[in-house]
Amino acid sequence: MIELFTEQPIISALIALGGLAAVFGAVLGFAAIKFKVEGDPLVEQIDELLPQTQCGQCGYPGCRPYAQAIVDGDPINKCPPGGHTTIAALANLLDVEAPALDEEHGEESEVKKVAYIREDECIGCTKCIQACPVDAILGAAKQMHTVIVSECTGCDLCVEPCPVDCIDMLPIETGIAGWKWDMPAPAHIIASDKIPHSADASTTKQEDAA
Amino acid sequence: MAFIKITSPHAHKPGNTGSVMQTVLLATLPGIAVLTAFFGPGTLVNILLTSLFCLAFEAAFLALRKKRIAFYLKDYSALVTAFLLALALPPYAPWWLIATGSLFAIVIAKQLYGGLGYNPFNPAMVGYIVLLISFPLEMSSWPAASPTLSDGAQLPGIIATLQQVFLGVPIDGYTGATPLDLLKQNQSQLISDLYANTSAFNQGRWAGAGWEWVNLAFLGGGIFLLYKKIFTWHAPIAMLASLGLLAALFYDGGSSTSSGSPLFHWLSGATMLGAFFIVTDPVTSAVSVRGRLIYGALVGALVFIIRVWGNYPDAMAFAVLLMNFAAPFIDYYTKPRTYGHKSGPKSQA
Amino acid sequence: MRKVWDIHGGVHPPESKTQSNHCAIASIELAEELVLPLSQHIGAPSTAVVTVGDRVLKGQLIAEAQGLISAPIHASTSGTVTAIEQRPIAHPSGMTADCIVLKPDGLEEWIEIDACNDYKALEKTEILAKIRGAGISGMGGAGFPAAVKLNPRPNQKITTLILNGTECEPYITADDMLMREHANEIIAGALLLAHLLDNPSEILVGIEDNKPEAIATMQAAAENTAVEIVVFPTKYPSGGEKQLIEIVTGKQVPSGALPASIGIVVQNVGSAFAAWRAVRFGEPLISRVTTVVGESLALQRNIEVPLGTPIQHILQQHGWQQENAARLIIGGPMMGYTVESPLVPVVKTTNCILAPSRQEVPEQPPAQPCIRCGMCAEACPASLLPQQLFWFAQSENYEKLREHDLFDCIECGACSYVCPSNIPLVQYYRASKSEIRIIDADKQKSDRARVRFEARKARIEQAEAEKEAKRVARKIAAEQAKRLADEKKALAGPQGTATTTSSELADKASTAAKPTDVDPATELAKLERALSSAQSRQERATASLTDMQREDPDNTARIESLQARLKQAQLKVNEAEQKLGSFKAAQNSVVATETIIKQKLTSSPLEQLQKSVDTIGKRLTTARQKLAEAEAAGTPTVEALRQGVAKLQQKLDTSERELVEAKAATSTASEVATEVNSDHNKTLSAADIAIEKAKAKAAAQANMSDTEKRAAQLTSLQSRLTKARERLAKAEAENNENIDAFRIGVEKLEVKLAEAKEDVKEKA
Amino acid sequence: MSQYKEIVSNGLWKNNPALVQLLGLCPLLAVTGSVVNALGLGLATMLVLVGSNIAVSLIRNAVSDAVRLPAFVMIIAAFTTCTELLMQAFTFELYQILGIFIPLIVTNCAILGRADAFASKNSILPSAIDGLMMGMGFLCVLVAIGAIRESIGSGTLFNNMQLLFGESARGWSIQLFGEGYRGFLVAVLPPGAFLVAGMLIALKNSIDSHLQARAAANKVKLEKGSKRVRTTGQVA
Repeated sequence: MIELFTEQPIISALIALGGLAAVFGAVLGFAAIKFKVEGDPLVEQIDELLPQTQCGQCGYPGCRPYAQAIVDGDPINKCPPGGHTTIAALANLLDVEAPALDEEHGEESEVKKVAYIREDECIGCTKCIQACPVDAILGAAKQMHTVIVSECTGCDLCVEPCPVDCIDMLPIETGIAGWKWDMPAPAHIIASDKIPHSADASTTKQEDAA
Repeated sequence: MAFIKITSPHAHKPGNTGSVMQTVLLATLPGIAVLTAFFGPGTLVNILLTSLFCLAFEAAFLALRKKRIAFYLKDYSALVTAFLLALALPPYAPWWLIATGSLFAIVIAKQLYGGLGYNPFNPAMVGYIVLLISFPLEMSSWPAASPTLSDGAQLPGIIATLQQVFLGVPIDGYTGATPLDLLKQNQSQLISDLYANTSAFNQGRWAGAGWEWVNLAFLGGGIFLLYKKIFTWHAPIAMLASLGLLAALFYDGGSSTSSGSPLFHWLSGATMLGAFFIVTDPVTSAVSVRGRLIYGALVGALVFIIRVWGNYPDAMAFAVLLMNFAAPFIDYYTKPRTYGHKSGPKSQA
Repeated sequence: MRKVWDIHGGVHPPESKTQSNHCAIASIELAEELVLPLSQHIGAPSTAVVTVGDRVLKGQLIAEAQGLISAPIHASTSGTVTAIEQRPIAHPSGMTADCIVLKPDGLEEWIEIDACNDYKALEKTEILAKIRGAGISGMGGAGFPAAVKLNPRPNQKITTLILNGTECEPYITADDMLMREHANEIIAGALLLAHLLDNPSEILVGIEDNKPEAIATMQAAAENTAVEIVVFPTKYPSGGEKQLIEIVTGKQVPSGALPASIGIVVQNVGSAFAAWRAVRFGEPLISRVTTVVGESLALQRNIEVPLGTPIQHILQQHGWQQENAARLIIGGPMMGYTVESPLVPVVKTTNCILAPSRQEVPEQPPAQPCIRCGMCAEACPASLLPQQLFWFAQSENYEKLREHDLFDCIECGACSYVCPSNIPLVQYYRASKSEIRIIDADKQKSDRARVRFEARKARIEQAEAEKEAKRVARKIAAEQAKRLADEKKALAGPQGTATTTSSELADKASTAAKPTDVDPATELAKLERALSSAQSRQERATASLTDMQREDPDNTARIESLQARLKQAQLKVNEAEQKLGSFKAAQNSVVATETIIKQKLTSSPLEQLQKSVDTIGKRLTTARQKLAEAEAAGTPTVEALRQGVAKLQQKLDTSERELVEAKAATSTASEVATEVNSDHNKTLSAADIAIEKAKAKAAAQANMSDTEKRAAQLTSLQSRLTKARERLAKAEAENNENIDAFRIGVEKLEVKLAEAKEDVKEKA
Repeated sequence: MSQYKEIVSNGLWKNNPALVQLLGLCPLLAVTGSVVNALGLGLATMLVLVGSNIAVSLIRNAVSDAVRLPAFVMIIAAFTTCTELLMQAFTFELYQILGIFIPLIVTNCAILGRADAFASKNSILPSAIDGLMMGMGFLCVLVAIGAIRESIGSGTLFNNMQLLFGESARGWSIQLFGEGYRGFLVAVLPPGAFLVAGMLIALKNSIDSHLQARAAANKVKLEKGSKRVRTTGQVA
């Protein structure tokens, strides 16, 4: 037996490899069944990062379906309400490079908006109530409706169904209490070198002025 | 009428980065003077050339990056790099060596990382090490200090210097072993014998002719910077302490295998230049007080280890670069305790 | 001499205090217009209680506090309210806010004020109300309503009261001058506050050593009182609340907590002075001492100025060279903010108006790169690492900013002050702080939106499911009702026994019961009568035939006809007899089927009931589990689940009851069956009685005349109606959901009764 | 054909294993001291890449997921051994110079990466072409780095080519800076490899950004927000 192996190195190698393959294959197969991961906590984590406007601009009915889609390989740049902050957070979570927002899904809005119903024009059709994904509109049939501003995510899904076009998207007003300091003008790091020439020229001008 | 709108504070302590750098440059002057006194005008030529090259490279790269050249040159940081590189290089080094060193220091080590404040490694040391590992011959040919010159020989004049630097005309019988070289090559002599028999030592007082005075001059410059509060005492003192401690531990009374006394280590090679001008480089060192103590102590330990057991006679540059790597790590674990918090770093995820 | 501690970091900017503290606190002439913002403090803005055109007296309440953290506002002088509108206010944003505009009449007519000679005679709540009512809020700069701090939670024992006379900011000397001139009142105020705080063991006044005159007067005033004057070296920012606490007590306020959590309350000396004035003399806070300073002014000094005075007015009174001033700063040069318009008014927190010349406060040169020199870290009084914070703020790494305790930054500006690269560090921190707050708020909002969206989805799904369930239930109910009707038809016919549903049973029963559509008893009687009449006719026919044959044998024709009649009669009798016989046979078979049905009934419904009880039980347990889970998770569906469980419980109860009843019925029914089999009665059970009753009724009805039947029907209808009415009343009382059905039932019964009555009348 | 075009551009430029995916850095940094070394190892890697891609593509439907990676590694190991034996037979000196880096091709992540990412999902022909193109891209970068390092580090180009192409190639060697060139040792040492690789990546990125800028200028405007759906179901 041993003689055969020493005399036939090819056969012995094949047997050894085959045996190893069988053993490891069995171990791996067992492991694959035994340690199968159920569920996908990643979906939860992604859902946490999405802005929960439920606006559907990503092409999915709600934030969670989109989170699921991202797990399944969809690009992470389809969320205009979240904008670059959300994309950056997602990229950070998934450890990929942050792409620019896919504008086919909409533009990132600078100012946050809320829906506002011009109440004397409202006919009480309840269509906006049915359209609101977060139940932020109060009202009943043939009664005037109104928006709960604190709950409105600004998704504007209620605007289109309104038969009398009495819903406006208004920017959220920040009074003196909501005022905040701006970041100082961008510092001179390498990334800022990529800013188009005009922007750089303006900072240069500032420096000149200063 | 509208008034300008600006964040507090409205008062500002006088001084800026440029003036800090200028003070540092000022503090190198005693060292430069002593180097020139002992090794001739080579050092001055070095400084001149590195300054020229560094400023040129800096300006060129700022232009490439579309930055305002005058504004950034005014921070004097390129000049500080130039001075440190020049002081680290052996005098009378060929011009192309200096140019290459400046290129690596300014372009690769500094501007490619984003310029002042963003470089993780000390630019002067990067330039120095690139040269050291690429051109070991040129980099190890230190001139002999004036007291050790053989009879009749004298320091080269300015003409000879320029010829050596630009045309490669060698100056005869001029290079000599540094005290650190001598100690490294010492095989059989007791330290006391070495001191007695070698001109590099017996012409000097504590740690070899010329070098001890160079180091003392840099120490003086460093004390001046401490007095000016350009940096805190933590990193240099920790570095000198750990170097001295290790030297004392391994001194063994001066046998033939001895690694030299603490005094010898303090006053030879680039110890004081490193301790007060390189270890204290704020950009590449640790930031907190504890961090600087650790950083300095580890630099000192590495200097000793490489000097004694490594392949190079001096080790300042390697030690500093190695610790530059470790600086962010040290920062992370030496975050000071914030007011009103129980312990230091609270969430070390 | 009390031990004082040192704080980490700090800077020594030029003090620049001598130019304003050389002369006594002065006053200036009244401005033409006073502008009193509704928000001069931290917390909710107050609401105006005067209207445009009202004449107000000096010290009159013109705006009320809104909520706990708020302060009222009083008229600074007598005059007329000319407007309540948006005016620029002293705020770094340069925005406008609601203000009450007052046009002074120059009479200085005081409202009636309520002095108090001995505050110790008052209840503490009364004193607090006085302080609160006087609108006193922190005068050092932040403007936290004083009364809130003086009313610590009951579980927090205040051991140390510190009056802050530090005034560490350069230029400002308002507290210095106040202490020099009103030392006695400040000490009295300190004792008053101490009294309010249950006499803390230590009452300290912290003063920096660069105010020797103030220290001397304060020490003189504090002699023989519990108040101790603590003097410590000058260093910015010793006057920060947390820093002062550390300097005089060596303790640090835990991050994110208030000083009260370690038993300390800090008040500005100005607040103590104002509190004393408010309690002792009843004067509300309508003026304050402000330092007017800066090289663009000809005169630099401290003035006592009515709140609401526009800064422009003050500056003009001090010889302002506007063209020489690049900025206007409210507060000191370290933490003060610039204002865009000189029209902004003095408010309760305005401790300094700094109008520097261009040379005095030069413009900041552009920022150079950070070289991480660490000077900021050395200067930071909170032991932060400002250079790291700057790095992370620049890269918008909010996670790291939090980790590096950005929110412990007090924005003192020491780091920016020392920064050799002129980086506006404080602005980075302020911007990052607001950004993080916004992100947190957005996160909260998005979490809420997620919950609402998911709740909505769940609700819609549930509604769909319910609709579907209802549809299915209707379908099943319809089928069951059909079955039930069939069975009733099958069973109620012959015996009137109440049974439950069972489809095969119902089929069999209905087929078996078909011939018995007619009342069997009546039929029997009819047949019997027919037979007897046929028999009597036959008898008569036979009798007449024999008579004829005996009396007139020759009359063959007659005899033949009589014979034919007889034959006919005989045929009829036979027929009747046959009919009767077949009917009787049929009757027997019906009874037999009934027995079978009864036997089946005894078993199958029972099993069915048992099964349904089991399934309901199972459903109930799962429902209960779900409910527990939901309760644990606190999901909003908890209520719905709870209702579901309750319903299931009800169902289970009724099913169980039915089961028990069915079991009882089964035993009786089996008895009945045996009885029926063994031909008739031994001990009569309820079912038997019912059967007997039904039989008797049927028999009686069969024997009854139409009139009697109708009368019986009428009474039964009447009794049903009363019962139905009773049920309706009950349903109404309980507000049962079937109330409509009951009502309709009653109406129908009433109609039927009316018809029956008419029927009876007609027949009668 | 567009599929093959895509594969070619991916391998050579867009998804270059060395410059974009940064795979196989170990040989990239270790053996690019001279052109001949780089070429030798590059060819060996390409050979293994093509072979393993074909083999993996062949068995892709027969291998279960759990044993996928071991099987691929086995295949790659087999091809590497073949290559090693071939080099031993034909270019023994080069084989000796490259030393451990030939067997280490097994662990070159570029190869396993392509096997797993491409060959295990595609049929034979595309897999073979993908292997060839990826190998070619890798080879090109290797040779480029080798050329730069050799010329800076020792002042020569195509030195010792006879190791790969036989004696006739001995004369290919070029002295770039004359006999007196001292050699810039850092370029030949590993740090030089990092520096040169970094420069090449920077060069590629800058070319890409220029191309992108040009493409962006010609781009058709997208309809913004065109892909929206309703999240609130049917609106009656």
